[in-house]
Amino acid sequence: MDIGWYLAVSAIVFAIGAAGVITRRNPLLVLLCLELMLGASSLALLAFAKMHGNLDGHVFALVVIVVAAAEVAVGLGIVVALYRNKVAVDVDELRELHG
Amino acid sequence: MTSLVSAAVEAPDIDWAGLSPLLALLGGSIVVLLVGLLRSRTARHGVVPFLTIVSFAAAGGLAVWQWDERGALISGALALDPLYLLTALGVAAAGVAATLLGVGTAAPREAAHGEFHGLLLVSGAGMVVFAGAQNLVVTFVGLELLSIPLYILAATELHRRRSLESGLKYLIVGSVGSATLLYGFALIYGATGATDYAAIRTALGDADLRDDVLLLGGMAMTIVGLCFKASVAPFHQWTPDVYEGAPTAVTTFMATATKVATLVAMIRLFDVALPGVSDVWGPVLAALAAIAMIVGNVGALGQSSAKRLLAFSSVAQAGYMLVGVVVGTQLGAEATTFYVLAYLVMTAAAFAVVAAVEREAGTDDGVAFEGLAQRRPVHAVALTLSLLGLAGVPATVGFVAKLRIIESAVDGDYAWLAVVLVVGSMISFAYYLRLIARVWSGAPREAPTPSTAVAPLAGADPVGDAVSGVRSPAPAVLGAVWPTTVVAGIAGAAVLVLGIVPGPLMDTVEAVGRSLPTIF
Amino acid sequence: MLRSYLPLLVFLVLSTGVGAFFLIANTLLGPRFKRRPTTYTEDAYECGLPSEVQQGFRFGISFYLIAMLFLLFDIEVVFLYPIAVELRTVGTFALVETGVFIVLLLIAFVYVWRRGALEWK
Amino acid sequence: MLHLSILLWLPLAIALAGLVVPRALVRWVALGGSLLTLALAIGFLVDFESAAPGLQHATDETWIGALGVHYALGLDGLNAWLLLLAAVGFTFTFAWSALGGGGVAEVDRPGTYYFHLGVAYTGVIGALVAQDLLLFVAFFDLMLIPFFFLAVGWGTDPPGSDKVRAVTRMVVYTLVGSLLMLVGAVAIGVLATPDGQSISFSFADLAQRGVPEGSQGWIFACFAAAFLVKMPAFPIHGWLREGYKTLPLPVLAVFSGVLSKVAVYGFLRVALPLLPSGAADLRWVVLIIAVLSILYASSIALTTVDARLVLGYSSIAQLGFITLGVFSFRTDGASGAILQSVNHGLVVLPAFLAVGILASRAGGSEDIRDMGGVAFRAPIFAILFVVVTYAVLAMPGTSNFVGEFLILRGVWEGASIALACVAAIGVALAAVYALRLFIRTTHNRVGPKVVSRDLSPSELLLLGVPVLLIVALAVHPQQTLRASDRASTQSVLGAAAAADPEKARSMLEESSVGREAAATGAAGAQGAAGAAGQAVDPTTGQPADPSGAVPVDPSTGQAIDPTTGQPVDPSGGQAVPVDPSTGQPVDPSGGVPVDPSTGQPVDPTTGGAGR
Amino acid sequence: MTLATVGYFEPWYVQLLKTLIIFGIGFSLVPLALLYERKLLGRFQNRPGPNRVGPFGSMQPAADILKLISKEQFQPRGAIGWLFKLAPLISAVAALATFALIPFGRTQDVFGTDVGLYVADSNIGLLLFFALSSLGSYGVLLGGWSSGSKYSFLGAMRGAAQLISYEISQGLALLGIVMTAGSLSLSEIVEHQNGMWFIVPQIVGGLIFFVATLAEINRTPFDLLEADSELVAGFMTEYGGGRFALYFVGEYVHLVVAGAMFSTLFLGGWNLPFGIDPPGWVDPIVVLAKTGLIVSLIIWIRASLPKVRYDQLMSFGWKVLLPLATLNALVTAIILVTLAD
Repeated sequence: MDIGWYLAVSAIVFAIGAAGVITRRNPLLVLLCLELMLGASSLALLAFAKMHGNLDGHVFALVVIVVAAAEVAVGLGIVVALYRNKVAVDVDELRELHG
Repeated sequence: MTSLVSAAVEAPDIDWAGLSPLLALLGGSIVVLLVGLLRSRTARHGVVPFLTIVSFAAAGGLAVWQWDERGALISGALALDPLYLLTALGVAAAGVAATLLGVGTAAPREAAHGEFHGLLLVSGAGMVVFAGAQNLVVTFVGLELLSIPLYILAATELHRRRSLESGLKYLIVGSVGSATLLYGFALIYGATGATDYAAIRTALGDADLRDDVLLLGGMAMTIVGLCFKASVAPFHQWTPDVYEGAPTAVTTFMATATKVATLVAMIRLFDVALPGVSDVWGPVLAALAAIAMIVGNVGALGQSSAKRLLAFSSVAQAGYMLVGVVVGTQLGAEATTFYVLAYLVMTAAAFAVVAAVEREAGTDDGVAFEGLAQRRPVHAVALTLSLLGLAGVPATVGFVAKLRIIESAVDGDYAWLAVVLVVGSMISFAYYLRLIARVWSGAPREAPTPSTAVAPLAGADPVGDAVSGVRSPAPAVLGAVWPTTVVAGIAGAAVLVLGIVPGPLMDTVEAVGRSLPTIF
Repeated sequence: MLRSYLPLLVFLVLSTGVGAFFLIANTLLGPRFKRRPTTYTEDAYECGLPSEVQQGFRFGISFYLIAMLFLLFDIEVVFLYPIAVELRTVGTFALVETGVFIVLLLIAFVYVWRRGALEWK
Repeated sequence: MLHLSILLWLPLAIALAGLVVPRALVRWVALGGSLLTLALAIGFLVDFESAAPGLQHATDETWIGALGVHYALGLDGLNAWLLLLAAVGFTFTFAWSALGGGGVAEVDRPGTYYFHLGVAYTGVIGALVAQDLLLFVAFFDLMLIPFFFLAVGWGTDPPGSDKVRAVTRMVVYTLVGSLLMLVGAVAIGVLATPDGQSISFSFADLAQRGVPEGSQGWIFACFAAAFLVKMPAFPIHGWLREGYKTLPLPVLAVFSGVLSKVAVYGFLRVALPLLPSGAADLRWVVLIIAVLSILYASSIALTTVDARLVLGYSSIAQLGFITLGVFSFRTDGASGAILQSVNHGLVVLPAFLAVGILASRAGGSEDIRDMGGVAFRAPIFAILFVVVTYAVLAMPGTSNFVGEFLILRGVWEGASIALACVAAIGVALAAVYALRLFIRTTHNRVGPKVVSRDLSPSELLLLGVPVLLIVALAVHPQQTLRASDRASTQSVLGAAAAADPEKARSMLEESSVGREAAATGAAGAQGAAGAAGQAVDPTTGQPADPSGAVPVDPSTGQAIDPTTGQPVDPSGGQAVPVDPSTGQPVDPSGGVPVDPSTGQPVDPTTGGAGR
Repeated sequence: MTLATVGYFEPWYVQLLKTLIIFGIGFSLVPLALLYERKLLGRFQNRPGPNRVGPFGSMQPAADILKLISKEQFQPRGAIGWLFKLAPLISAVAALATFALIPFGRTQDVFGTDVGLYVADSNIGLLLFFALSSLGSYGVLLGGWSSGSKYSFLGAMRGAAQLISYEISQGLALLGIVMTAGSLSLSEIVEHQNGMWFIVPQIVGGLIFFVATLAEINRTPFDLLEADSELVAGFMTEYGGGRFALYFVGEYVHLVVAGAMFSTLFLGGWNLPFGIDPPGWVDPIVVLAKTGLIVSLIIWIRASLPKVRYDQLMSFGWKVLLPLATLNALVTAIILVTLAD
């Protein structure tokens, strides 16, 4: 299969993820969208690994999986802590800080 | 898949001595984590910070020990060169400062001492990896190893909503940056077929990839991702919020060590892997640097919170530091390295004072600094020196650093950037001086009592500090002040001494330029 | 290569078909009422008590904690599999790596245990 | 040769000592220290040989090797008298602060106060004696910072604003220029460095290497911005009103009297010699700014009712004159500028003290409408003040008159007659506002709150000594001129040659200092022009005089008379003697060998730097 | 009679045919297992079990299913409609799909064509197994969550927590096998047990896997997903009719697959002990027999053991099985490498 298709899919998924991060309010959904972005990158890496016929992309993708997991774990932890502080979990309502 | 399972794997060479700074940090983090589990209060409150400092100091010491060594660690994954060792030194210094500033504060206590300090050490290790990486994969690993603990650390004050918010914000923005960077890396890999910096350089030399869409897109996304990390405008929006919300000790570490590691990694990536296409990324980075200088300095003008002010100033400073990367010369690499180290010292001093004020007044608002000169002269002098240094006044290390940056800019045909830089510095005087004026004028105020009591403790997990069976009562003060005095005093003195006698540090940094033979 | 997964695909289609058959057959065979179902049939099961269920209830932290622990340890498993396959080919180096990895895993495990994350509440 | 270092660091040492000695002793330690420094400065001046070329008491150590920054100090005709001015100015301020009087009570937190003054003192001396560009820039920036702290800690809120805002504005304004100057300085260093050589910022090296002509324009603009803001000049004086109102009077006296002169010195030391063609290109911009400054500031000084600001705006006007003198690109103009700098500094010190005394008699108000009739019971004060006033308005007979005359003559000859005429209006206006200030404060109807009493002993001392100095200088201005003539000629010559070679030649010929100095200066001029790489003969690769007025023989590299075609001594048209032993052409005036490959005479001033 | 080389595949019609056959066998095992369990439980409890419908009650499963699919379909007011309907389907499909991975014998020569006795022999078969069985937990989670009932919801949360907790141990327990066999392909693993079944060297791993599997497929003593005593019927509380039947099907397919997988991984698959080497057509029978044995064992456990408490369940999984499985992997690795040198 043409490498372009993989890249197209990965680009689309990445774009969906990025759009989600920007537009979504619920931090859990934002985390999911982040996963999409990382997943898209993995796909691109694997496609390129196939194209170049070396293993670097595979190794990279494996690393990305772990990173994604760690990020989600941390993200969940913070979201839970926010829940416990009886905070509305909506990124738009994180207004305590000015930005 | 077939290739994956049948690929021959050979055991890589590992230079344990060269790796030792890294190992000291990682090993330290494990020890600290486990010691933090002990029941004894002394162990958790005293031994853990002490061991943390020992680990950081050991990492720094080992880096000095390895100073004359050159080569590669783990089959070329990491470079054993001055950049790597200087980063280890810088991170060690920042780590010691952050640990000291954390002594007795709420953050380590709420995060069960071991965790707080262990994460600090792991993050430090990540920075060293990030700065030493010679490979896209290792770079990414280092980046995440440094970032993820920082996300947690930012949120360690579990009962302060701002802390949690800042952690979540940092996580989301940081992860977006990481993902973007990763995609950029993927595209660069796609364009060149290699993840190794040296191989990428060779590939770029072999084929004319100047107009390759993959490479251009990859570089663009890489730049964006790195700029998120280094908080270069316009990717800086998270910085003030996170700096303000995170516990000050963590902010100190974040502001100093992260900057060191990120800038060094940028030097390495752009000047080692991608020097051949510097005419492509150079103008882009230059524009970003200029934007960062302006946005950071203008943004800082309206801030009353000292932490936010320093956050915006760090955006501007990131812009200054970027100049050395932009020009892509040995001179530039040296200038940026020198600036980064100078910045580390100055910022550490500033944040130490902020921490002290925060402990006494319960807030970091500018008003709380009034009369500091009478209350705490050492802090006042240290803050003054560090802010003057950040502004670039002679006789501070900031002046020499700025001098080098300007020199490299003029030398690298980016004189306009130097002009933008000084215009930015000029704006920066307005807010630095305002804070300094607050410190030195104003009625000497009695040290105000902390405005808010800290909520009772418990960890994120169901047990929290209850592991020990001890629930500490809400503390009356937010921690002792003496550690901040130590940090502020030493860092403030360093700002002055290095400003008057910059020779030794400058000679040290010169080794950086020599160790990067790929650029001129 | 992909052809070898063709039977699996067919298998999946078949099982989905059978599953769908159950659902459809139930719709066809089951009694149907002309009128709208009463409120009582629509109530969630509460042993006869009035239903107090609302959407969006929360649940214990422990579940989140388990989810996070799972994420982390499962990733460890993911890492161990590739090296397990190649363990004998690579030999001592892989053993040392695996050893270091597992020891780190155990340290993390001890820490988590000691901090009480494994106590179900 | 550590003498200059001692002079340089002594104030700082005193400042640090002030931090540790008991509170009651601080001011005496500070005063003693400043007197010691003054004595040392006088010693240097006495030791100074006006006739000797080159730097005296030179020191040269490497400071930052990697950057080519040297710790190089030296004394010559440009800075010797300014050094004395600085010492006098700071001693005056120290004494005023320590002794009190003129509305100044005992300083609170004296340790820190004198510390900042000491740092400023060191900064000013450093900027004056630095012989390395970056060292100069560093001290130039540094000397300003203590004034920020002095204003914040001991200043007063100006009307309608607060002191932090005001002083921040002042510092930001002045540092803008300074930072631009930093860029310019680095640019000079980098651009002047030939390939393969290490970078150096020493004035001597820079003068020899020269900056490419194309870059000189913007670099000069950077420097000019720095110096003009510091002076300040007309469109960029926004910080002045509030800044002057904020600073405590003793501090303001030294700020106005001494610091602005460092900017003038900067033009003469850095901007003109190193960037001759840039200076020539932008000469008219600066000249017009200077004239506008004179007219604008004079008219404001005429109308303002604030005694302090009268002096402030008169300073702008005076510095406009001084700038005119510098940019006349003539020896007399530049010497006049230096003389006038010293004069103005000396005049401003007692003038501010007088304002302080007046204000203290008028219930603390500095509004001249609240004063008046102070002389009623204070004849001594009135006498001393009138001397100061005469000096301000440059009465013939005062040294100020000599200075202004020299400047106007320089402008007349060197720049434009029209400009000199317009500038002369400023002289007339000065008489009006100075007399207005004097009359309305000391004579007229007694002000509502005025309590007229004569000077206290300390006030008498403080006012008397500067007045004596003014008188002394009026009697004997030649000392200054003799010392500065040679150096100022060298300083402006490159720029003069770049601007108008004919005038440069004529200036040398009529120079009052004599042939010897002229010869040295001419050599310097040619050196500067050649080193700047302004025009390199394409066939020979040798630098040619860009102006064409002093053509260079391509075969020998010697200057040739355009009319006769014979090699000439640029100073007097005599043939260049050749050293019989080496065959090298020798500069007849000083036996300085001329480099045969480039045709450049080895500049005796730069050659002397290492001594 | 050789092992299929990687990438080998039969003509498409053969593939289709064998898929149909294996699906048929697999699916017909569901009522069989159902009946077998009820009969066996009856015997354990000293009663006959179902004996009315058909000869010896053999038509009981058919009657059950018929009854279920002729019931009224309803869903609670708070339910999320499409998820509520989809969830049981996921559960059943995921369970059935795992069946496709089990190798029933060596490659046979059937009418001149080499036919692999499996639906799909992937070189990452083990990973696929984990992937597909994890999908099953979605069925549980979504079903309970979409019901809009608190019992369902709590049951689902608990169920999901239980499933993922034991999945780690399950994965770690198999590491020893993977190391020894050096492959993730199920048929290669079976082939590797030609001399010695893995249950002998990997007895610890086998036990852990067995226990974890019990929890994974929701059998006593770990059938906390239903938790009749506290949570009515756990995540299935709101289900009835055909949808409930699907969950039911999924559960029994899981039972059979668990048996088959354990025999494949630890009991040597189609290999027989003591060097007995029967002709190829016996292979499936051997596999099925071993599967039956394990299924019987699981039913026996159900008949004998009481249910554990939920906290006991979790701590057993995390505090006993997980470290044990990790150590097992470590020890296996050390032994393997030392022996190789």
